[in-house]
Amino acid sequence: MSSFLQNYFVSFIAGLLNHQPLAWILYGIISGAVILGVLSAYGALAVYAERKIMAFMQCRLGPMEVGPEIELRIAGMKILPKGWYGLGVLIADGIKLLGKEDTVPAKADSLIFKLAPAIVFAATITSFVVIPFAPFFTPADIDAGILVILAASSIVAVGIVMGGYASNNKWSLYGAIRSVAQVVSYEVPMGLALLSVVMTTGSLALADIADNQSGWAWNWHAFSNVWLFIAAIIYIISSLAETNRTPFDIPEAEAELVAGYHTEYSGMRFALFMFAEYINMLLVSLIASVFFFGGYYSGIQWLDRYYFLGPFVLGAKALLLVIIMIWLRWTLPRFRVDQLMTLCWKAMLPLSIIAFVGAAAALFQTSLVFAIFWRFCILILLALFAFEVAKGIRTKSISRKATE
Amino acid sequence: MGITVSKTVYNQLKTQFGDAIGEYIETASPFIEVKSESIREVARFCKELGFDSLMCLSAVDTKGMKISSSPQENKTQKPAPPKEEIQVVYHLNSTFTRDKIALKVCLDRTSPRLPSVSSIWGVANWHEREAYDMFGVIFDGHPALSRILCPEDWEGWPLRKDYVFPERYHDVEHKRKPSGAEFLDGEKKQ
Amino acid sequence: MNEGRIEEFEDLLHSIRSTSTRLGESAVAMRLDLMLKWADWCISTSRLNSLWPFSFGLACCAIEMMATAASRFDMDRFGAGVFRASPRQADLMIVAGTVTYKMGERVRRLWHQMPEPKWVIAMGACATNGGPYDLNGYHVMKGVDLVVPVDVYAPGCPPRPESLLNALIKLQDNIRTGRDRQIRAAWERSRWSNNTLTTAPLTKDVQNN
Amino acid sequence: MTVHGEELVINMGPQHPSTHGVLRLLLKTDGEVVGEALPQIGYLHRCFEKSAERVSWNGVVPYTDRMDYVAAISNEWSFVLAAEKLGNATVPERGEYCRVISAELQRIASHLVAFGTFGIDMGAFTPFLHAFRDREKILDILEMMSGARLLYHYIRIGGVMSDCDSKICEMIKLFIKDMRTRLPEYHQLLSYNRIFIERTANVGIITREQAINYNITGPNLRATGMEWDLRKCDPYSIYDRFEFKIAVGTCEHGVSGDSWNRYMVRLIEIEESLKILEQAVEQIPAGPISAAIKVFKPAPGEIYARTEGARGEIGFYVISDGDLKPFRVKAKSPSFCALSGFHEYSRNLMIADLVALLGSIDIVLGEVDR
Repeated sequence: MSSFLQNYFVSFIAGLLNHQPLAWILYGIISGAVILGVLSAYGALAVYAERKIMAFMQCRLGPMEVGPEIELRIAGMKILPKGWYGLGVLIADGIKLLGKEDTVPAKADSLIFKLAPAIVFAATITSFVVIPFAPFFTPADIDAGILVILAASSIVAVGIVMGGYASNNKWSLYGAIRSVAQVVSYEVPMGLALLSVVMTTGSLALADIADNQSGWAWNWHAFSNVWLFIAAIIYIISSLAETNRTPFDIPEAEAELVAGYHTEYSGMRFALFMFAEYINMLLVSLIASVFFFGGYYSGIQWLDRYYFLGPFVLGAKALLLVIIMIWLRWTLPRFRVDQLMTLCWKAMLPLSIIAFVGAAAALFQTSLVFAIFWRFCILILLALFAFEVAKGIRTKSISRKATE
Repeated sequence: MGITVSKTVYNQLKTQFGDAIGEYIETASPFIEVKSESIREVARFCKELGFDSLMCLSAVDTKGMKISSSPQENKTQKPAPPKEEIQVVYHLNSTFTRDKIALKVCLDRTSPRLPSVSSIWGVANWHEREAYDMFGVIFDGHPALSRILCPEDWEGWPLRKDYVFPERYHDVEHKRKPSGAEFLDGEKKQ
Repeated sequence: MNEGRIEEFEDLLHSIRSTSTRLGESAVAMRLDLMLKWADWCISTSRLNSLWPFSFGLACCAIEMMATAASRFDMDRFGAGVFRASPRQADLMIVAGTVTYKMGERVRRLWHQMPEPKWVIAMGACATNGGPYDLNGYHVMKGVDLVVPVDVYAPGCPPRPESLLNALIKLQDNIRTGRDRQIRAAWERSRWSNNTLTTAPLTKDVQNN
Repeated sequence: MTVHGEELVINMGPQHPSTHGVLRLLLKTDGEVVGEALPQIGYLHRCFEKSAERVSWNGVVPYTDRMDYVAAISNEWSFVLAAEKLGNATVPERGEYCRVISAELQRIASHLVAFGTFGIDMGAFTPFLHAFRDREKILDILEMMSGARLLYHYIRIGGVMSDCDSKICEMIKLFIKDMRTRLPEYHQLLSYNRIFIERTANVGIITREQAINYNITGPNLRATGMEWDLRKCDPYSIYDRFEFKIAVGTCEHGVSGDSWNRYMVRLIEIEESLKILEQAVEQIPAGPISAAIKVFKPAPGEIYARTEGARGEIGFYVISDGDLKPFRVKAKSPSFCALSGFHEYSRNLMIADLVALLGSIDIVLGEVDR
């Protein structure tokens, strides 16, 4: 059912061309181009968002003067002031990086060095084809979609190792080694967290998983069951490690490894690495939304009739998670390598196993009493969190009042 | 306080080492003269006395000094310039009693050489390397006596009074000549 | 030193331009030239709006450089706020502080590691001509332009953040008008561009990098 | 079971984001563990001692500024103190107060830089900018006092350059009030962050014996629990008039002498400096700010004078031969001493810990190489 739109589209083209395989190829090219275009726009915007959010967190303004020196007025109304809030950096950074000299260190393994960013980028992009963007629309509706995602995200690590090794730079090598250790470790709790959902749903296809969460927001996996709530948190934490974001950014830890595995990369190759990182952020956020936060369902039952809202709902959820990732990056310090491993193997892995077993147990208890009880547990957890936050805000406001 | 402490320490040192200890010279900050051969033993003894930290180790080149910094014994005489020599001064501090003393060793200017105290105070290691780098003072028994601030291939002892500045270092001119004519010409031609 | 490290893209532009002039004053050539001008404008505008500085502090001026990047002055407003620790990813080297002979060859080396196009701002009196260490500094290089080409000099000891911002804006103007290439070419013709401090094989203690 | 592979020699610096300048560390690593870290210095050797021999007594002061450029006034004071002791110059009361005010402001500014850069070393970028935002306020005050933002040349032989008038005092009072509310924010942001504590507590321990052996002074020594502050232990100027505590390592997290305690001592010292500032601004008497010295020409003699700078004991060994220029000036800088034992206390740390150790020692390379 979920591939209804896709089949409709292909048969439409096949009808026009009277050639079935060609229609599939054309469909692949078109959907790939659309995804790539959307992702490019997103990548540029994410860099801009990161710079702006970072600046606001640091009492700065961020890019301001970088843009057209004329105001944007629409019907006499001033929409954007001079400099357009620095929106020009979106384009400027891109063109500049394209025009930079493309250096390959003299003693580097040239072929692998050049291949690495492409592999990282391609592997990141690949996963997008199995994401269900709307009901009845998944670019490539594969039954084992989750396996594609897990496989592709492992290939990213291979690309990073290739880049770090081929650079012939000791700091890069360190970054590469750290990256492998990190990704290999964090895939275990991450996989278990995803498996809990797969078990609950009974399907490996992402569209089925999303469809399982239709209706009101408490049907979302994260809120349906306390075990899956824990799994969701574990997934979000390990996805930070997966994307090399603070506090897990040890493969490119600037204070320790200069720039980590991409120390020797310049120009477009570096841009590809950076681009892949931001896209990866979006990817893990999309997966988190699909698996735990209702996918393309808005959580309001009567809104879900409007299928065209699907991509926007999913996008909004994912972007919210991306913004949280940016927020975390500019707040938290970074872990040390061994602490990262300790956290993974001694805290997150046991917790994810517990969540997995719990989710399995919850499958047998489908009565209303239990359904209410699990959600009550989640409410308590959320309330505890809110209390902590409120405490923090209160101390801050007290200290502010003391000034006045 | 400082002066009396120095005096008692001087007396202790004098009884312990005899001839190796030179004069006790009283200035704004008094110091004790020590013969160069026995500086390590004296230093070790001072550490046992409680002077557990070496605040500063400095070398001085007295060439060209107009009037000696130590007060003249005979006030009626015209103040005379001191002997041309290299001095190494140790400023010690006690973290228990909060006392300070200073030891001074005078060395021959042509081949300054004395035992190292880096085994007694860890900090002396780098201070001695610096003294070697700047004055060419050789510390016997130092674990790795090499230049510390200047590059390895630097010539001369920069802080000696008769040091002549190099013309150029590795082909980079030391005194900057008026900016290269060809540079300006090139800009005009463009 | 002159290893012909000019960007391939610009080479391409020049070759197309020369072909177009060879074609004569045809309408196609004029249209092409206009397009190339527009492309040139696009590229230079992008470059000047995205000058990523190299986080490379030498001395006192580095503190002021940090202050320039920090909240009150905020270099990021001009798109120059992404400090990269790796020379490969930086466009702009701000030589913030005194360059000594020991450091000079490293500065040159880092400059070589930066990919073209690259620019240098000499920040402060020391980087300009030795500053307060001009007379008695036996170990101080009298200006960083003895080893790397300098685009803009920021005066002051240390320059105020405003002064550094001014230098940045000057540099942007230079890139806009194409003057930066003239400066670079003039420096490469000068006698400073090849001295043995930087062209000689590196001494032993540097090689184990 | 342990596996030992080949040793990897790796160069950290002279250009590296966390070496705080142009320090070069030669690391011999086995995987992530650093067996030995040998500091190589001299990349910023600016010939201070040679220059000082060739300029007038007052002309040395700007050069001392450039030694420890993060806390310039402490250096000036140390040299000026030595010169004044040699030349028997007296400083008027108000001048002393101006000196205390400027030095304490400078100490806070320096510790704020240390706080911020240590945050960057630990991967937290935001505290750095918050610290610099507050530092700008201090710079405003110091700029009103001296006319410069970073290197002041404010303390002259016999007094200070310009007055700390009532308007500046008002600004300082406002600043004190402001800063007292900022400190809890800093603690919230960094000091008591779980990850930060994990990273710094029990890491890079400098024992008291090591500290005394390598003559480490200032916050780094006090973090080992030792109450050693020259403002109390060897009082100079008018510090005996103010009530303040010597900040020592609290050991709230970790053991004494580790990175977290070294970091914390600095933040406590900011509070103590605020106390001194508060009292100084209240007590400041009327009168001249500087003794009228036309030509400073001290009698022949030699002296070692020391003050408590932001990084520890700054000492100047000055020899005069009765000339208009000092005959020899030797500067003893706390960072130089702290770095000289680095190979010893950096043994068997991980690379990330090495960064924590180096950041918490808070060196300034201008002072190490001079």
